[in-house]
Amino acid sequence: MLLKTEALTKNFGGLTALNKVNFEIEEGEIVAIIGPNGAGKSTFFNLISGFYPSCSGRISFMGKDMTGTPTHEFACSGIGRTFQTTNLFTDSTVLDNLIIGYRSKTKMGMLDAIFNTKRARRDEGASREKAGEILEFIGLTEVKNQPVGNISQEAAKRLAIGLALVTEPRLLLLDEPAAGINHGETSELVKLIEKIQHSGITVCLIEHKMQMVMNLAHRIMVLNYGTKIAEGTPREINKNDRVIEAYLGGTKHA
Amino acid sequence: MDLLIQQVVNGFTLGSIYCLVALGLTLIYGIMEVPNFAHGHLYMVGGYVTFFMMTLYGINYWVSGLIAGIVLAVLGILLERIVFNPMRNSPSTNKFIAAVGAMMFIEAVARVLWGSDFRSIPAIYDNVVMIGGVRLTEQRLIIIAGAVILMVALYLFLKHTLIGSTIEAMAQNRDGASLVGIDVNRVAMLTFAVASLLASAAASLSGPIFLVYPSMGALIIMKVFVIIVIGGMGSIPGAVLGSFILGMTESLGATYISSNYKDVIAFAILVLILSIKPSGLFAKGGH
Amino acid sequence: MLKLSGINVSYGSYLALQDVNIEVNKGEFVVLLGANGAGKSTLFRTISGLLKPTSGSIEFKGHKIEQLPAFKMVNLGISQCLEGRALFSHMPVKQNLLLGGYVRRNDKEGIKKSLTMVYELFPVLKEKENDLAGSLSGGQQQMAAIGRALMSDPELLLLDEPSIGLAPIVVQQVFDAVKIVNKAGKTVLLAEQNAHLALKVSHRGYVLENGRVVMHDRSDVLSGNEEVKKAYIG
Amino acid sequence: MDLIKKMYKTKYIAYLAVFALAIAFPYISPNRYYLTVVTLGFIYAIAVYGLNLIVGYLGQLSLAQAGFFGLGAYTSGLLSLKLGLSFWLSLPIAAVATTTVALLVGLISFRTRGHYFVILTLCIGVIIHLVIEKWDSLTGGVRGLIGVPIPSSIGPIEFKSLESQYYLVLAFLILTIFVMSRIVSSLVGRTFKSIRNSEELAATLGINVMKSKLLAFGIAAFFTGIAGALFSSYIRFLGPEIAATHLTFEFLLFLLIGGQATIAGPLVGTLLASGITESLQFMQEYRMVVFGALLIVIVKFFPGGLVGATKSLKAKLEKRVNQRKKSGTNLPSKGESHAAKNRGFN
Repeated sequence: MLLKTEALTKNFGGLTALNKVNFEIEEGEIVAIIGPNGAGKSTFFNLISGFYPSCSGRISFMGKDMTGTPTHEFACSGIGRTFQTTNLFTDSTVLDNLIIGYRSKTKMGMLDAIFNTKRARRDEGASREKAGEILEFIGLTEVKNQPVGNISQEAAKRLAIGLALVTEPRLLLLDEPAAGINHGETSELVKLIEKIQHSGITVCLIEHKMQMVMNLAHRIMVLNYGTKIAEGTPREINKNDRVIEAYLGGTKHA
Repeated sequence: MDLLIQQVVNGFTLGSIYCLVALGLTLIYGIMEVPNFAHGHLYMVGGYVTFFMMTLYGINYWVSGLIAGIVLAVLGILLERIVFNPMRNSPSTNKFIAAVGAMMFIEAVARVLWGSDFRSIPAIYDNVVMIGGVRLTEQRLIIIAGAVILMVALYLFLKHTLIGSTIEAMAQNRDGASLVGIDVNRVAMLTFAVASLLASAAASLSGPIFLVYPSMGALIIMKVFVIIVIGGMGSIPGAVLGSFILGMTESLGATYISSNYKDVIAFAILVLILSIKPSGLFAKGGH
Repeated sequence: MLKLSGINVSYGSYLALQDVNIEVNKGEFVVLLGANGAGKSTLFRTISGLLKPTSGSIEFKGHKIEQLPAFKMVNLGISQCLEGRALFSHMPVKQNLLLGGYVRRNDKEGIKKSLTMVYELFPVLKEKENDLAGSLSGGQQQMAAIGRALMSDPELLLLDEPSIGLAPIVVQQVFDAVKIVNKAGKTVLLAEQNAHLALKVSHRGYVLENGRVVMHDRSDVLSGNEEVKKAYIG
Repeated sequence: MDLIKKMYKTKYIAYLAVFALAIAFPYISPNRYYLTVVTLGFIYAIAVYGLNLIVGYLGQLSLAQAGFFGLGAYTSGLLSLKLGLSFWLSLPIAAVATTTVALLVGLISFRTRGHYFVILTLCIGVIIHLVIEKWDSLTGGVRGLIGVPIPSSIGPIEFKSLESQYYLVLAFLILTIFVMSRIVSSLVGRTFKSIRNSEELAATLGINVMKSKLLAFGIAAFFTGIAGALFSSYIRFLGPEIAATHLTFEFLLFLLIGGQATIAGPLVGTLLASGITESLQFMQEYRMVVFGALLIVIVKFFPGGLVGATKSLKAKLEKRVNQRKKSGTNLPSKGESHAAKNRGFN
């Protein structure tokens, strides 16, 4: 088991955004989290990526207790993530984004920088190499010297995934990767996600596009009002009454 | 015991002055999301206008204060139009720096025009009254009473008039304010006018006791920053509470700890508070 | 009544809306369907003047309005509820509603009438009129937002995803109320992801995908459409 | 490829020319007064380089810098006056002491964000200033410290003359610029810039934001401390006003005039601003009036400062030249015109 949450809970003021969620992610699978808007999906992501501290409950990753560790430790332990609103370093180029993404794997410090030591040059080289490798993987080599503001929305989505990949994660969390891109681009994205899984990285995604989720995911967790209301294979979820109710509001078939 | 009561009253006087300045600063912060560095300097200019109205033109103290208030309201509006409105969409650091620029500018103009001398607004209410065995000058009572009246007036204006409530509405949700048809530019000007008027009133009230000089703005603005950080930026009750806490601490601290370091006390409190609670004592979250 | 022709909106180099043409007639209830990120909110913010289009025109009752600032729209008769509601959360409900009538502040009688009307539409707001808007439940907040928008006595009501984060039963209530408002003569343009319910209450619908209008038709036709079913109904 | 080589060559020649000018300055300076002004400008520039790292590269508006400058100056001044330490010992001690205090300050202030950070650092600056002013028995209070000794000679090299002190300061300035340019062009500097861009994103990429911030803060304070120590042995009189926030604001102005987040900016801005005001005596009275207004104009219209403005002008010219070259064969592609628009936008 790669990631495990036990009774994970988060309150904002008086509002319980996530309520005692138990969930497990196995190594190598693609898991999807679905649910109506405001169901707590992003909150769940923010907790398991260490972006917010949880209020109660436990998170363990590869057997290690991660509860209460700072954000950057999550990334260093191998959890990479993207954001719903594509989050990039907007005043740098595509390549520079990826280079900084590899920073946590490099060791050079201030003195290395000042004296331009062997280690500094080696780290610099390794970062560029890794960035190039990822560029190739996400298919953005051609625009590598473009400022991020100049690339298309779809390329920006790829870059955001690339930025998470460059940290060499074991588990990749994708928050609505297909929001705002069209049909053709979505199927390209599906291919990319499958490619990521084949390269040995476990993927967990939040997505609204049902068709995509049903095709891609091995397992689905459904959240509603911060609680887990169902979990299972796409086929099981499709038939689950509680899920249909949550989505359609009582009337089963229109 | 008498000394203690005396110092408590002094603390109240000081707190009243801080409060009038802090209220304006917190109102401006609410709608602009930028601590207005130049706010203390509006207080300073208010002091000078009152002083010159009285000494040059021989105008009555109260009328001078009123004229200063109006002049400052206009200055406040100009400041909003020339500096803050054009910077509205800039990064917050840039807004901050622009405010610093405005501050340097106003102080420098004051120095050029009026020199660096200390001046004192002529005191007309310097009789001493005895209340419960404590000796008080009338002016101190006037400061406290004046501040309380202005605070109540501000409260009524904000809570019980539709125009006043637009200020709060804009602070709470700028988009929401636009959507109900509130002209956010006009509200911004109104807020600067009200805030500057309050600062000017603080200077007119305190002028006969404290002196008037070009750098008086720089010191009070930092004290008032401390206050709104303690009270939560943008919070009105927080500003009132923070003002009196600081006024009292300074007054008692100067007597019982060290008068030499009394100005350090305010800043030390702030460092202490923010070391323990990085988002301020009464933070609403955010920012 | 409202006519958008060839609207383009971009953020930097990202084209959020491309050549959008939409028309809403007086008295109609029109729904705008689209997934997250399809451009619904962008479109609404453009109509209400919070965003400026890069090209194209918006006409309201024959006047070009695309360059007007947001606060002037209310005077013309367009009132909007934003996604996220944009309430004044530290103010009592009643104060929120009264501010909704800000543009007719000299018409004391009219405001009183509108307030009564809003309270009739959403009795719970009357009960909670002295509570802070931020303390209400999600559904009540949505009602307060709609109520506030109605206080300016608009001719056109824009509603951006009122169903977000609400329980199905509450969504039903909200939609029923909007239906009543529409029947009372107010034109409504509603943006929704929740196609199922929205198509039930509306007359016509537009489907927005990646910033383009890909389909528009009568609501009953749309709800029978296989593609729409697949994409928005599940 | 050729173009790039040529560009490097012109840059190289430009650097050499500036360096030669700096070396020759004491001999071509029309009078001793200019030499004093430029030396002082260099000292301030070292401090402004520190501020540049924090404000320009890390994106945090710290207003405690004059406090650190004063701390460095007083530490070095007191050590040499009261303990008779040589400048060569008091300078490094001052730099280390300033860094240590700064790290403590950073530990507290970097837990806060946004406006709280700005106000907190401002208040810490004020505390340092007030303590220097009030601690009469140690610092001489408002009277200040008089007669800080000049740097003792190293072997045959003496620092009695203005020229020799100029070269001493120049050496430290070059060292500062060298270290700063190495840092900002390395991965360490990229880390700072990423934090400026988005702290959240940097943290989710595994960057220890707090550690990086402290590092930048520490380096900045180190050089500010050196600048303070140089100031004390050069001016030889210390008053509490060198730690006042006014000086922080002036540093900030120098930085913005020159251009934040550039390597040449701090030097250009400091020399220009301090040089002009010092040489035009009639400006003295109106100096701050002009500076205040200038600060507003700069942040509004030229947030990149002089160096930034020159860079974007150069980019524009290059683009025009390139387009003219291309227009013979084909029209500029759509992507390019888009790119141009975007750059203007940022």
